[in-house]
Amino acid sequence: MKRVYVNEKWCLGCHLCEYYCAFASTNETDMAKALKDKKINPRIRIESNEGINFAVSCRHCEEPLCVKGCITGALSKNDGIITIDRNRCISCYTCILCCPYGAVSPSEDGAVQKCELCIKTNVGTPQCVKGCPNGAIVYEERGE
Amino acid sequence: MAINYVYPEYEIVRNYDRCINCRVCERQCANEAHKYLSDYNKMTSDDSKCVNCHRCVALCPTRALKIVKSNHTFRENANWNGKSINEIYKQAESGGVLLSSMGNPENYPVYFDKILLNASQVTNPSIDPLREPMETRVFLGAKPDRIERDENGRLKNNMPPQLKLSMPVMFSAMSYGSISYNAHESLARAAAEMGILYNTGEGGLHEDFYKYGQNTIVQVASGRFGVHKKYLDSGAAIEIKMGQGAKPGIGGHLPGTKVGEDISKTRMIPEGTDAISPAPHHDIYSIEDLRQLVYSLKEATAYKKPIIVKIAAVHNVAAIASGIARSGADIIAIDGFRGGTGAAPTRIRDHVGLPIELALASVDKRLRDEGIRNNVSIVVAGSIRSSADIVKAVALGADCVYIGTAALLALGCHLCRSCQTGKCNWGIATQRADLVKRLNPDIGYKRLVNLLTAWKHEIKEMMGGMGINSIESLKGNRLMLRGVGLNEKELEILGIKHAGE
Amino acid sequence: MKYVIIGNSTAAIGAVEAIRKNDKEGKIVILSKENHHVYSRPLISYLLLGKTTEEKMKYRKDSFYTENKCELKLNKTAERIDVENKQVILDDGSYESYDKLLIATGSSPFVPPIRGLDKVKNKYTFTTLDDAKALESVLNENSRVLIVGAGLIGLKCAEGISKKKVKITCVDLSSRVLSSILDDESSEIVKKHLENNNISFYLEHQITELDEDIAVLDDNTKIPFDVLVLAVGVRPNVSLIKDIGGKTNRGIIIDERCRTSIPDIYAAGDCCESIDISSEEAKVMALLPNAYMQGECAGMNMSGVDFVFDKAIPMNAIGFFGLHIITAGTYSGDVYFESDGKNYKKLFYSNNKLNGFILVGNVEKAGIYTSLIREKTPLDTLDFELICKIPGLMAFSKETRAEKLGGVRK
Amino acid sequence: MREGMFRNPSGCAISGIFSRSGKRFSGKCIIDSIATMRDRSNGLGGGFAAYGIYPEYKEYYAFHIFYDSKSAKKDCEKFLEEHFDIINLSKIPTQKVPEITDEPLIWRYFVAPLPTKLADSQMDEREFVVKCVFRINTAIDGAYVFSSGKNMGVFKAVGFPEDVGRFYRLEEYEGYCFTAHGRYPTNTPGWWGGAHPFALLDYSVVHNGEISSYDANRRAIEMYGYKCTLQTDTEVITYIIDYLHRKKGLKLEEICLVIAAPFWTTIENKPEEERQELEYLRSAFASQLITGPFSIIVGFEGGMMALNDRLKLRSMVVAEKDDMFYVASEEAAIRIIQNDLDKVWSPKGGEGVIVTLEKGRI
Repeated sequence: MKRVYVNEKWCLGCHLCEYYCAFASTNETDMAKALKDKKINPRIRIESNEGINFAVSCRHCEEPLCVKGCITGALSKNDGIITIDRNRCISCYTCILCCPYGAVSPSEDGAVQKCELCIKTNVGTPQCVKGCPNGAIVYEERGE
Repeated sequence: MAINYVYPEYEIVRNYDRCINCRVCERQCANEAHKYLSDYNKMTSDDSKCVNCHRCVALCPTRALKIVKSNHTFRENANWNGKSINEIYKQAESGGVLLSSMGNPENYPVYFDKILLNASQVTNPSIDPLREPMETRVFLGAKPDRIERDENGRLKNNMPPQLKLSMPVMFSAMSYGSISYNAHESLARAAAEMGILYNTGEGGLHEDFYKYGQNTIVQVASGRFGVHKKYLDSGAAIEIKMGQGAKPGIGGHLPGTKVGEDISKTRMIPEGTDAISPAPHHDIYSIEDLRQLVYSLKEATAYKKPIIVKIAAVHNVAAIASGIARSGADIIAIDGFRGGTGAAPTRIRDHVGLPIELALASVDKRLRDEGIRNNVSIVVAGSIRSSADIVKAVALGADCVYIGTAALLALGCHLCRSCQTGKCNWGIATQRADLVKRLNPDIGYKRLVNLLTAWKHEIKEMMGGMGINSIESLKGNRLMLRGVGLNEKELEILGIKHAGE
Repeated sequence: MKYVIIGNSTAAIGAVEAIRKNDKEGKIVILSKENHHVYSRPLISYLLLGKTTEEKMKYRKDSFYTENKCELKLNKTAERIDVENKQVILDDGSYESYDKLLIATGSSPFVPPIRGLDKVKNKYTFTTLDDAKALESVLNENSRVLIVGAGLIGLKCAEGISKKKVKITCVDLSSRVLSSILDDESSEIVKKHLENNNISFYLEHQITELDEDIAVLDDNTKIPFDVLVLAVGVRPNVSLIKDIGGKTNRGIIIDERCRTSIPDIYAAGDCCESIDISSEEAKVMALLPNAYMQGECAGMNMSGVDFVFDKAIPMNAIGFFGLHIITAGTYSGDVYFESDGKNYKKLFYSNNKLNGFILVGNVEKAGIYTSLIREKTPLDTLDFELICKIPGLMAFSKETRAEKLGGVRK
Repeated sequence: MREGMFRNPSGCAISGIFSRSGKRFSGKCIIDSIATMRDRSNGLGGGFAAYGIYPEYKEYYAFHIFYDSKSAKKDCEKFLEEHFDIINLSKIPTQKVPEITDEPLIWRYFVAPLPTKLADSQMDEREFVVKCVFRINTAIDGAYVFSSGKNMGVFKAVGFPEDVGRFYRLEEYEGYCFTAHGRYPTNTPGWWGGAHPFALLDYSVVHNGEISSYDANRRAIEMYGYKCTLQTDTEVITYIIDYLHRKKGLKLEEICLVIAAPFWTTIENKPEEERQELEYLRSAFASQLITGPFSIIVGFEGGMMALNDRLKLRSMVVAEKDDMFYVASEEAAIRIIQNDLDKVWSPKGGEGVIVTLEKGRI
């Protein structure tokens, strides 16, 4: 299935993916309106260190430990995409304890958040990919 | 601290209603023109550091930025314009030669823009490239002066070595050093995909790119950087660089700061040392010396590769070309005074040389008058900006064109003309690893392929309009051209009629 | 093929989902002594707290049993197993025959023998939905609640009922709260935080005698109360296996395929004990993620697919009044430590491996540490100094990252 | 305005008749043939080339010359005497035809180069003759050699071709091959020299079309000593054929592959040896490729060739009856003189059809 792949060779550490991610989740149409004076809390995160940069977001694992560990059943995997039912999540953070990529993070509103490939947003396709100026994040079929 | 006489040329205009402090402008500006003030939670800019390369403008996700020319002026003076005054301030400050990059930006006539193309009406049909074959393939190289037959009367293949191109365009010489590894990879891969050639320039050839040899022209310049047997063998053709349109009569200078490990290996010079190409080849002080170099290179490569001699368009270019056509060279490359460069003394760039249109017309005519046009192919360079320029150049008599600046633009260059600083924000004219990676060859080569594909379509459309279905029939076909607003002399040199004639 | 599962909680669900991956047709019967659709036990405290509802507590949606073709039998307690005839005998005398049997009976709260306990009218345990409901029903404003046990269950209960403006006192024999998962300093941070939320503690004390509404401690302190909650721990329900001579210890002993010592009988979840790979010791690890993964493992093997689960480690993600705690593994070996009084981080490592960690406060990316333990990642293959400070993929090698993020096969 | 002072695009009719056996026949039928295509001409030019018509002088070059004036005739004959041995000279017999006006002086000379002059020139005989023809046509004002081959002649004028034929009394000539041209120029030239066929030595060309490669071809061919004084396609095509055939030694079949070369896509699918040969011809003689519409009939000593441009943008039909071979812009122009044909077909673009005398030459 189509997945998001990251190639750090081309990551410039510009953090645009984070802003496009945050923008997408607001479902606004204008980024300035959506993010002006806001501290963003994106589902994709850049790790930077001594000239190396790369973005990390949910890998949508074959054997998702977060889903198996979830105590409420809020996390589930459908059609290869791991999504969270925010209204069932009670922020116990068992998923944060389990995720080997650190791709699940707390959010303001009492539920955890993670990359859901933008399927719940108005745009519907991964915006971090669209926002990457250098092809460091791609969304493609590689035939597992 | 001394007074700074030079006022910033550009102003960075930020729309604070749209700025979301994402700081991408700050992170992407190698000149550090942008800064985040954490205690004010606000971005700020320093106009004096801006070179107007548009990197920040292009990446700003909310379109909050624009760069405008400062309207700060000196008192009106038709003679002493702001540019002249500022240059004097700079030199009075530095005591140094003014340096600039890319091609001559001054307001000299652009003859391509004063030439119009013909199209068929009634008496013969225009040809629709979507329905009929339309051929743009060209072969570069000397043509045989006589045919030979074997005992059964079959034609012998006595054709001298040729370059086969899918369209009359090649990427002109840009050295690894003056441009980045990723820029070179983009050019090489695009050339391979399009069935054309790119040119190593004088910086040698990185081992990773030997595999593109069939699409590579290896250059031999006065510095002889990176020239060795394997290098000569690896290319499809060899170019002797005698001159460059942007700086006729001047050598090259790659500052040591750009000579990192890879470059030093490729150029075969110590890391960190300046790479200086002498103004002349010190083994070529005359035409017969050139002939010797041509033939020694042919000997070295078993007469299997065409030899290109590249010269800058200067006043007696026709005579020089005619000499070269008799020197054993297979191809002559002529570089007009608008040709680009990684760095040149401003005065040379802006005041020396000839427009390529005139140089081409006079060379083509001279070689025909002397009956030696078939000894060589002619490649022209020095600001080919569009497919129309190509069609006009071919109709004036060129076999092919070199594009440099146009290719760099496709890769993202914004002609800020600051290559000499080595801080190219687009990852092209730089060797700083963090900047080089900004040019992803997967993206870069595709953009080049797109550009050439588009141009090829346009060339076919224009040819079809003229009722020509093969590029050979366009070459030197000056009846397809008419001048507008040109005087008798210019028309005579271009060998074309005025519009309406 | 007929599968019988005794128990209707996490392990059972893991087993069903695994079985249905391999066997779409086989009959599955689930026996539950409770009377509920499968729910998440850890949520009972959140229910009292009002953070969830009975509806939302359902661990799987209502259609789960029908979609997975399971026959759910509620209010049925398994009395014993007839190994010869491969039958489970139920308390109503009926029986359920099986080809493959899964014991997922979980655990039961341990009720300590305290003098005078029988005099106490309002006494409760806190592990099931019914417990929670019963407890809630007797609570009213300014009722005084005495909780015996300052472990996970006791404190979760305390948080759960805190909303009801009740007065909560907590007694524990241990000198620390959450003694099973925290060390002294971290435990102190948590205790302070709980006290700031009006929970008072009597640590290093035990109740010597109880009366109807008063508890006497070993130092003769008298604590009056209206409601008593017993949360001193749980015991795995092992009897079904023990009675038929199956190997048990504190819990049912299973191998890495979740097989008991008796053919065609498997066990999973809180009722069994398995190897903690962070200490190489057999332990009862009554944790929901382990329960699910053991159930899954059992289900795979029951439905004929060889499957191994050998990555069990103790681990906990828990929070009280907004303070988050994540811990995993065993606390032995050299120590990396950092704390700013509010956030607390301690890593334990030896022999080139991470053994365990304690995080209080900032718990972001804790899973990266967990994976180091679970995968026994050799620490010399990564930038350990960096990963101690900042959990992240940066500390791994370029190649590993290319594999993890870039989908590059090794 | 004279031909040569401007480009003059034309539509045209062409026709050709050839007897493989060499049996000579009257010029009447070629007049009948071209006359049927009257509406493809507009009365501003017509002409014929006839082969095998001077058997008694077949060893001598037959110069047909237009003179504007007596003085031009004097200068030209002076030049001829200096370079040639003139065996015979006479006015070309004509008859008054009302449609044909403003006739110049039209003279015919049978000549052989003076051995001494030829030796001094260090050229082969034919090259010497060509150079002399160019000299006359460019240097002697008012004199124009419009036919210069052996045992052949060109007859042309301003007017409809059938009138031109009657004017020259063509029915009185007998030859083994005739070609004809009726012209439809978009301008109005008053000069007879501009009419077609265009000829050099025994090569004559009649052409229908307007080639888009003209200036590319012209500037290329002028490198080799040719002067395109008329600026007509026919002129440049004739020079190209002369250059490739006489100077470069290409066979006529090969010449077709150069001037109407197959497309690269076609070439790529040929067997290796053929592919190489085709690629060689195309790249070695790239500037001789002719694009744009044309159909031509090339006459030469002992043969005739018909060829269409590579896209066949002009009509052309060929036919056979016994030893006779016919070419014309329209089938009707063949049927009018021979309705009972063995074979009629329309050659593909770039497919040259070449016929020669069975005996090679007369």
